[in-house]
Amino acid sequence: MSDVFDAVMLTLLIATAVSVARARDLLAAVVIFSLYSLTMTLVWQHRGAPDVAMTEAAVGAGVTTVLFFITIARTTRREKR
Amino acid sequence: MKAWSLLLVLLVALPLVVGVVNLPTHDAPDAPIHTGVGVRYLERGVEETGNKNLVTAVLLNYRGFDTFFEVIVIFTALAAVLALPRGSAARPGGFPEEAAHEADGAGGRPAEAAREANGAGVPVSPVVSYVVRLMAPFMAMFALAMLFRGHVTPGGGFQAAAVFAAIFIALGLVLGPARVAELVPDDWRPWLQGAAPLAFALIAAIGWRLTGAFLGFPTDDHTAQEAMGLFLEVGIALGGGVILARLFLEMET
Amino acid sequence: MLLFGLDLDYVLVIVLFCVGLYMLVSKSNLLKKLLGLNVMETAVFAFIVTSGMIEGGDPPILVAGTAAPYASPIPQAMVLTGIVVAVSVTAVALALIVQIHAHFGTIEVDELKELP
Amino acid sequence: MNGGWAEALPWTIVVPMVGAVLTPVVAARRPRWAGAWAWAVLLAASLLASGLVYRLATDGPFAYDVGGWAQPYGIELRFDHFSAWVLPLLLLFVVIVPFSWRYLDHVMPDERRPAFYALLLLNAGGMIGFCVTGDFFNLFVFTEVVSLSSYALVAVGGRGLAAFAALKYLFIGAVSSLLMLFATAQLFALTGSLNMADVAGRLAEVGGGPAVMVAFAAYAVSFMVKTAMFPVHVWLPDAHAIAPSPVSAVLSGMVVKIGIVGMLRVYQVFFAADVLELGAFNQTLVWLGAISIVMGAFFAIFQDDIKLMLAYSTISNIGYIVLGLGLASPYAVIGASVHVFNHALIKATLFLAAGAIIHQTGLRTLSDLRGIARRMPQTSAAMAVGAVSIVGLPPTAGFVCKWYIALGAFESGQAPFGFALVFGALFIFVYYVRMLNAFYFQEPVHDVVLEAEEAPWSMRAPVVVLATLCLVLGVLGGIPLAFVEPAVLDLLPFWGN
Repeated sequence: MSDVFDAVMLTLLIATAVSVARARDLLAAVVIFSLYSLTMTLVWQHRGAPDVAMTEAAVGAGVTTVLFFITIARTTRREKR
Repeated sequence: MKAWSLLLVLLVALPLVVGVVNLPTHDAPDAPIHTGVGVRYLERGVEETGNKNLVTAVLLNYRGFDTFFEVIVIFTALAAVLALPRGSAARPGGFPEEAAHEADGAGGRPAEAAREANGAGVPVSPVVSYVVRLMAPFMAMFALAMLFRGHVTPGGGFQAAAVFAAIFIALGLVLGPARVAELVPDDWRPWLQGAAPLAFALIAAIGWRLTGAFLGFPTDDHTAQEAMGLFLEVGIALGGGVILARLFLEMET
Repeated sequence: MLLFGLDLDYVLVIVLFCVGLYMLVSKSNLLKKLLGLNVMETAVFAFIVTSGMIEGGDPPILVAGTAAPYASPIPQAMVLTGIVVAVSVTAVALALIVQIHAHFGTIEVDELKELP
Repeated sequence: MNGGWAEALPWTIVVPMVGAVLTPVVAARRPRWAGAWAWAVLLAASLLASGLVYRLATDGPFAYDVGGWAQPYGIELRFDHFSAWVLPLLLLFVVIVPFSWRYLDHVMPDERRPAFYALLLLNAGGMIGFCVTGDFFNLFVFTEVVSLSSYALVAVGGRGLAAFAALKYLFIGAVSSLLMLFATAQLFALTGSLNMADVAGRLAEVGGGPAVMVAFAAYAVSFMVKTAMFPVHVWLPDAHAIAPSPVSAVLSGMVVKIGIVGMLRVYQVFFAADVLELGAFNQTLVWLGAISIVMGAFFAIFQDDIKLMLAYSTISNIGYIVLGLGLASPYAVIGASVHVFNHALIKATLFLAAGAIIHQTGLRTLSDLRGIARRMPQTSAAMAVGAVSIVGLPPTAGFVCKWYIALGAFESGQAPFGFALVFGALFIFVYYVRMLNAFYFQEPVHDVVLEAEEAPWSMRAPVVVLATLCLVLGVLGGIPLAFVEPAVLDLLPFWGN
């Protein structure tokens, strides 16, 4: 069970990280990045670090994402090539 | 460009991989990390600090000095954002230093136009507004629970700070940043945003008086210890929350 | 998790680190670069948390219902500090990016370099 | 452990930090009070620091256990001969801050002053902490305080280009900090401890190996970025040139040195543990240092902007220090350690003098500033003293260190590098001669220069004081050399080679 969970999570981590890199729409990239952070949160919760998991969920996924949103609203949403 | 980037990444990756695969296996109970200084924290942490949550014990007691400067780091972020020039129009009369550099710096496209094109500033739907205002007190209670139970359960000052900031930010999105900024009176603001470092400095001085060591906690008096710890947590939650919220407000306006 | 004698968790962390580094060096968009930096930071935090794990361990919270072995509390405290530092750096970087956009009207490094 | 002047050790770090937090409070009504407040705080901190140096001079190195925890369970602060650098550092701040009072008039509106001075104090406090901490993770935290405030200080003066330079600095700096965190985590995984002395002991038991090597390399690269050595120097010129001049003086003179201090700390640990063969690494440092010297000097020659020229000259001087460390012979290392201080002094003189000229004229290129010495004789004279110092001509502060480093090169049988050093000095000579020639011997081309007035006294006094110190330390150059000698001789047996 644990191994299955690990395998799924680790795959998800790599998938989200690569999608952040590939997304052209910056808003989408930020949303995927928060998904990446949240996946990380689950992994840490699972591995005996609930404090870190909560902080990452609140600060890493929450506050950081909001700050990115504001910046995108004030700058641009498309990544040019 | 792409190829060079890949090459650089590989160049960095190789030594890192060599480094990590040669570390002791991380799960093993006899790894140095589980036989080093951590042993004492696990064995005597509760007795020495009164915190059942040893992460809190490490953060506030054993390595409180790190946490002191961690809250200084987020204060630095706020000072940094406040020190940056604001607005997009060049100041009439100008500052020579700036002008000398940037006289030829391409008259920027007005930011406002870009903003409208992105659809920012669209009014929030009434349902969202209602839900946010309804949720705010509950979120605040959740934050307080985290704050005051941080020594026995996961959570603590920083997590509470982030939730407090989230409340501010959510309200800011619904009511507009100006209304939220009014929640904190101008006279209090400089004190509140420095609450965390100031709490640390105060506790450090008190600890100095009580135990003779900077930031020392009286290990034999659990009540005093708990009170000091709680004071720090409240300071962190308050100061951290105000700073994170202020960062949002400064960037929004 | 061990595979072919390699500590897979650690290697995965390095992979994530490299994805972030690649974004940071190859992307032209400043926000994308900053996202890359954040991916790297999270990867390093994952490395630190992983290093403090123990086989079958509980969180280092000594209340009824948990039993030894416990995960090491120090790496967790380090990561908590690291997360706060990371969000501070991100906030400053975003404020700078807003300024750059307000002044030049673009946040693509390619275009910024071509300006006179 | 604790007791006596050692009690002042944590407060020396905390006073500037809390001073920074209180700056917005103090200056809530009158933003211009922030400058005076910052100056008072720095003065208080330097009093504490002189107490520390006094204790060091009488009793030798000492330590302080924060929170009273026995080591290695808490955080330890250590004050040794390399930490003594905090005193000159604070004194330089004390001179630079009054200069900034008037200078900021043309850089930012008054309402942003409290935030600016808060950043400056945080920067100072972070550097003090960095120099005295005896704990690897604490070192990382202080690095972040210093770096984050530096990024912001670069950007305070301008909009577009300044923000871009600051962001470039931020990206590179953040990666280097991350490498440092990674190395710290790796050392922790290897030894289970974060206290430097304890890590050294445990590493000796664990022995060497690829993981130890990678941790060392990660630290080395991280600190190289912070010092802006040759392959990773790209962030420095723009950032240092575009920052307001007092900030340039702080960044170029002091902030880049934390990389050197950090390197010395890591050396202390890894050499005490005796787990690595560092001959090859030292040789690399020697080469990179030599390349930095020549390259920095070479690019400086082609700059028309004075501050850009000074920024490139920083790269070349960092090259001298790194070369000295890499040579690993007593003379060279002593020379390099003292040059950390002397270069800070000289660079502060030059940047402040350049700042005074820019403030008075609004011009910043050599071709525009021709003939400025006629109208601003005192500032130009200070600039000339700084220039002579940095080239390393005899009666000035720069001479002693460079002479020691050159002696060290011959002493360790690496004569070619001694010649590289002399050659680099020649290059440097060329561009400073070009500057002095423009200032003193060319006809003014700009009307502003013809009407320029000497800077106000609050800007002139710091410049003159610093220039005088450059001369005084040239004569009394032996004092700092004698001061660091015991520390270097303690360290050297482990140095490899």
